[in-house]
Amino acid sequence: MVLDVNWTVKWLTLCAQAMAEHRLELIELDRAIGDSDHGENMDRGFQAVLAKLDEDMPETPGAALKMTAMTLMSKVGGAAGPLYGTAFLRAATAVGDAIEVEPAAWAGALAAARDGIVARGKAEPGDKTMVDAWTPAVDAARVVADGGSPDVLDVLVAAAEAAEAGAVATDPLVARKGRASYLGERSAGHRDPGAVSTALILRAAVGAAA
Amino acid sequence: MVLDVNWTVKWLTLCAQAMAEHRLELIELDRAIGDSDHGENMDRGFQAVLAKLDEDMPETPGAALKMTAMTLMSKVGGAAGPLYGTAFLRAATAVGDAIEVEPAAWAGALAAARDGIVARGKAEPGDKTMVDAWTPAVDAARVVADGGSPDVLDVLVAAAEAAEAGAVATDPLVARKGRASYLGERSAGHRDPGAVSTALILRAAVGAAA
Amino acid sequence: MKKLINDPRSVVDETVQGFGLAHAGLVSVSTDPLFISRQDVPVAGKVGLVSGGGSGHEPLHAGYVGLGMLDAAVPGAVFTSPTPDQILPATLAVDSGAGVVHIVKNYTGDVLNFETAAELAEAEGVSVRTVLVNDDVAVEDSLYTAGRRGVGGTVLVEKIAGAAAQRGDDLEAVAAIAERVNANVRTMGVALAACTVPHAGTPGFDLAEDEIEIGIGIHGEPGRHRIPMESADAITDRLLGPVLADLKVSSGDKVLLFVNGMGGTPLSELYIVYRRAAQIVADAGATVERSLVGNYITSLEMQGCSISVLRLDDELTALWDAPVHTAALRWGV
Amino acid sequence: MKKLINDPRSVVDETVQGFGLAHAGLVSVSTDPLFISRQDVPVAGKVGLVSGGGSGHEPLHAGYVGLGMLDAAVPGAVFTSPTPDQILPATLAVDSGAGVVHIVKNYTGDVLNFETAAELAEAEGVSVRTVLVNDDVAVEDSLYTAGRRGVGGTVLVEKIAGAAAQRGDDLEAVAAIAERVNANVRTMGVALAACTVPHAGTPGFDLAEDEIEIGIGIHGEPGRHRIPMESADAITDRLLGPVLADLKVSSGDKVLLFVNGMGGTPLSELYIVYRRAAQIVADAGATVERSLVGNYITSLEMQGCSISVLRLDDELTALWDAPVHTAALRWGV
Ligand SMILES: Nc1ncnc2c1ncn2[C@@H]1O[C@H](COP(=O)(O)OP(=O)(O)O)[C@@H](O)[C@H]1O
Ligand SMILES: Nc1ncnc2c1ncn2[C@@H]1O[C@H](COP(=O)(O)OP(=O)(O)O)[C@@H](O)[C@H]1O
Ligand SMILES: [Mg+2]
Ligand SMILES: [Mg+2]
Ligand SMILES: [Mg+2]
Ligand SMILES: [Mg+2]
Repeated sequence: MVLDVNWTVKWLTLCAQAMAEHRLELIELDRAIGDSDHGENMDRGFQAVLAKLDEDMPETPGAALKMTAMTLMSKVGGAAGPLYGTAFLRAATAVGDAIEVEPAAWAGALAAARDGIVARGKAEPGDKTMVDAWTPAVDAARVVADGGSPDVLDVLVAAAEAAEAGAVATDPLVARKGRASYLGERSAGHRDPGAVSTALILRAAVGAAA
Repeated sequence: MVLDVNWTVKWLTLCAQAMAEHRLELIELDRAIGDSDHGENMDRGFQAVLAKLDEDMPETPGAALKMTAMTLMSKVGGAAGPLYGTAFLRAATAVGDAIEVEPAAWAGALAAARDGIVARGKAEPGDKTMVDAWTPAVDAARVVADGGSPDVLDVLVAAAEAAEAGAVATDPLVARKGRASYLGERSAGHRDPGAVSTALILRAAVGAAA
Repeated sequence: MKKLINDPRSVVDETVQGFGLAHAGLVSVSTDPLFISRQDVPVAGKVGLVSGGGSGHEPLHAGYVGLGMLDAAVPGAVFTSPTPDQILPATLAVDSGAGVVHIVKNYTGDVLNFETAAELAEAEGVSVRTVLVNDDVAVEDSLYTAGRRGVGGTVLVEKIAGAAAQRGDDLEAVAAIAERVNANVRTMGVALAACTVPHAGTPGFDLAEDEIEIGIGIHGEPGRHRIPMESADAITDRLLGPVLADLKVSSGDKVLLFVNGMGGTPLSELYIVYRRAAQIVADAGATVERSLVGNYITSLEMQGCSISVLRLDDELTALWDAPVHTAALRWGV
Repeated sequence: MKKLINDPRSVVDETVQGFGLAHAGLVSVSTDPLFISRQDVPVAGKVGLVSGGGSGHEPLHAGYVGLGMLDAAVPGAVFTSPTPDQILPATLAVDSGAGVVHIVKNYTGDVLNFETAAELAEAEGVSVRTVLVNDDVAVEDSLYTAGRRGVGGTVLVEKIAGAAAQRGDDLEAVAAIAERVNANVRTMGVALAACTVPHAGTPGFDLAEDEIEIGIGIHGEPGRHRIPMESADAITDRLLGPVLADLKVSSGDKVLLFVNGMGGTPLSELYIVYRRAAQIVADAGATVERSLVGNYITSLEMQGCSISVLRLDDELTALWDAPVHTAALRWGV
């Protein structure tokens, strides 16, 4: 298994599928502590990515990630659009024009993506945002990637599992960034929608490699 | 038992009581085929009549009826205000300045009231309006009044019973006047609120004589 | 029932008080009897324009008091026409000697109360002409009933007759212009959800989640037909069809297209309806010369809309465009 | 969910199309990317004013495009900020060389998308100043969070900054006026019933028949506290207290008092709230110099209102009074 452009395209396709399937769930999460649009936004964005893939097949993982960044930036809107847009853009820059992305490079790309989100959104871990899924994912990916002769599937699995755990761990938090922060204490007891969509994206990465 | 000013005042007081008690019922009837205000309008009007009686006690039945006419005209609004206002005004004119109203004169006053309503509102019997309670009441009162040495209580009872039956008989009618006419066939199957308030008024007349 | 009110019985008084405070430079409020008038009535030499009716249709009528429109508005209780003892003093207050036009929506209650007031005003030496507005094509068999209701067209009659009075037309001429507008306007409405009259406490009718009422009036009363929910375009077709047919709109006609919200419908939805309505009018070969979209004659928080079409001629267009300065309609000044 | 729409996904496009048709003489519509601009942009020598945000707040922002207010409005999906590829061309379209002010409501999404667009515009040689509106006093601990939201004050910022641009102020001066308005306005809102985002299909929050949400924003999101239903006067006190305290309104101040409907509340109720609010302001020794009552920044069909107070000085009052000609605000022209 290698992270080439076929994997990347399959990943993005699975992301689109996941957003369509979980659209209502993400809307419902956003309804509780936000404005009921996260599922709609992500679904719209990834459907647009699919349409782009139909038009023009990218030649490298980096090209696919960059196209995704630009598409999300221009189709998602809201907070999630610029944040995911920046994340994919930084990941694209990190992988450069490699034909195949090595495990360590992928861990680095995830870190770059997370750093991009933090740079734009200024959220810290614990603020109850997507950063709470990205940060444990980045850490877990790096641990596996830094081990002896890592398998890239293990890196992807570690990231997905950590992101999922990170999303669940947002439940008790009081939001300090994003729309949920307006709710104050009332934001506790709900899962952050952006953390959940992050987990879906990273889980799709595993699916594409399976 | 005679129809003097005491009876008239007691009648108006019982009218006010009846409108307050049946306020919601009249609203509910008007809700079905009108605009949900008949009970509120009648209640407001007769409360104002009570207030006037408190200020200034009339000296004859005719004076009491005239005061009622003016008050309903200026406080009820809607269709019912001018119609009941005209009815009481015509009745006041019919009884003149008599100290006691004889049975035949009362039957005549009721007829004058009904004629006033028809003159203003142009409704015919069967149009599903208050006329469908007034007309049988007038007829029944006249029959009793025209009989040998009539008891005025019998005149009042006959009018009330006929009005009540007339109100019930509006149920199957399709409205051709007033707000209910906009509903067309959908007005059938509902009782006309103005016919019901007419019956309440004529029933109160019996109560005042009992 | 959840409403931003203090007491169902003080709703009208407090609304008018708030209105008077918010538009203090524009209107005066008489509290007993209750009516709202232009600051500067009577306007010397000008025919006075008075309208009124039940409350709950805001901004109608108080929102249309001001230069180029009404001289006074007389609010009744919610959905209940005002009484002669309000209408008469309003009429006397605005009469400059040039006479007064009563613009009356065709409902039994409004007609009877304005009729009495007009008689009393004439007895005091004021010439009164009454113009009945009856533009609602949802009312069928109107010959055998109380006739068609006055609905959306009322706003257009008040604006255009107001402009005629403002430019100095005499009593007969102002009444004639008002009649002409009424003769050339038709309206039909739909409700998606009923409104609740404060003193009643329950909605005027009950609609299931997938039902709408076609042919509603403006008093929270049920409509003529109840049908399953449809798309905005289908509903627009259903409303506009009878309007265009009854008005006999044909190729080359110039019209004013008015999409009115009933109070509880988002403006965005009114524009979706307007979009389709404009297409249909264009398909009929007519030209939309002027438009109006918004909540201008409402039924409390009812959800739904009405569509009005007014056939224009050059004079009506010019009068529509004439300056108006009221709380709810303002341009040219 | 019952709405006058055709398809949840075409709501914004069709609304804007209808808006463009209804106000054809006033605005132009670019459909791809979607934005609305004055007919006559770029206006030679004038600083351009661009605002935008999620849809569902109509008439904001498209309703404020025109002479003396915005040069362009950029609508996102319902309650979702627009994207840089809409904001950038709108910015380029209105720039006459004098630069462009972005008026941005302080939400993470709006801030980020406008930020990107501003960067791209600067890269194309257009000077952009961004003014964040953050007038919502319901947001506590704002130092440690995303900060206060931009709500009702946005309308006032757009009107007054628009007048400054129209009279010929330069880029820094227009931005400074906008900042001054924002610094002097505070707002707080209440919801009696939630709205339903078309693509979501269920209300943004659930309220019992006897509950209200205090401290709501304009995105159908839940508020800060949920309390039992109260009278209009009590609710008004509850909203206006924090507004006056935070703005430190004191005796002798002159203010603009703005009671805004959330879209589904009858105008009559807004006047009942206004009545009480005007009393409270008077009790505080301040003078209401200007007022605004109506549905100016909404949340679809949400029931409720917000109250804004803007402290005026002579220049702000003059700019408020300056002519404006937009679909939703018009005077002096
Ligand atoms: N400052 C921020 N930093 C990181 N993530 C954020 C920030 N603000 C919001 N988010 C994420 O964005 C998600 C909401 O996205 P979405 O609903 O699409 O946008 P909006 O909040 O504009 O409606 C939140 O659940 C959160 O994870
Ligand atoms: N033309 C008419 N002639 C006689 N009675 C009428 C006429 N129109 C209406 N009514 C009566 O008035 C009643 C309605 O009164 P109300 O609800 O108070 O006034 P509104 O219809 O103006 O809301 C009807 O039930 C009917 O009995
Ligand atoms: Mg959201
Ligand atoms: Mg009624
Ligand atoms: Mg009524
Ligand atoms: Mg959003």
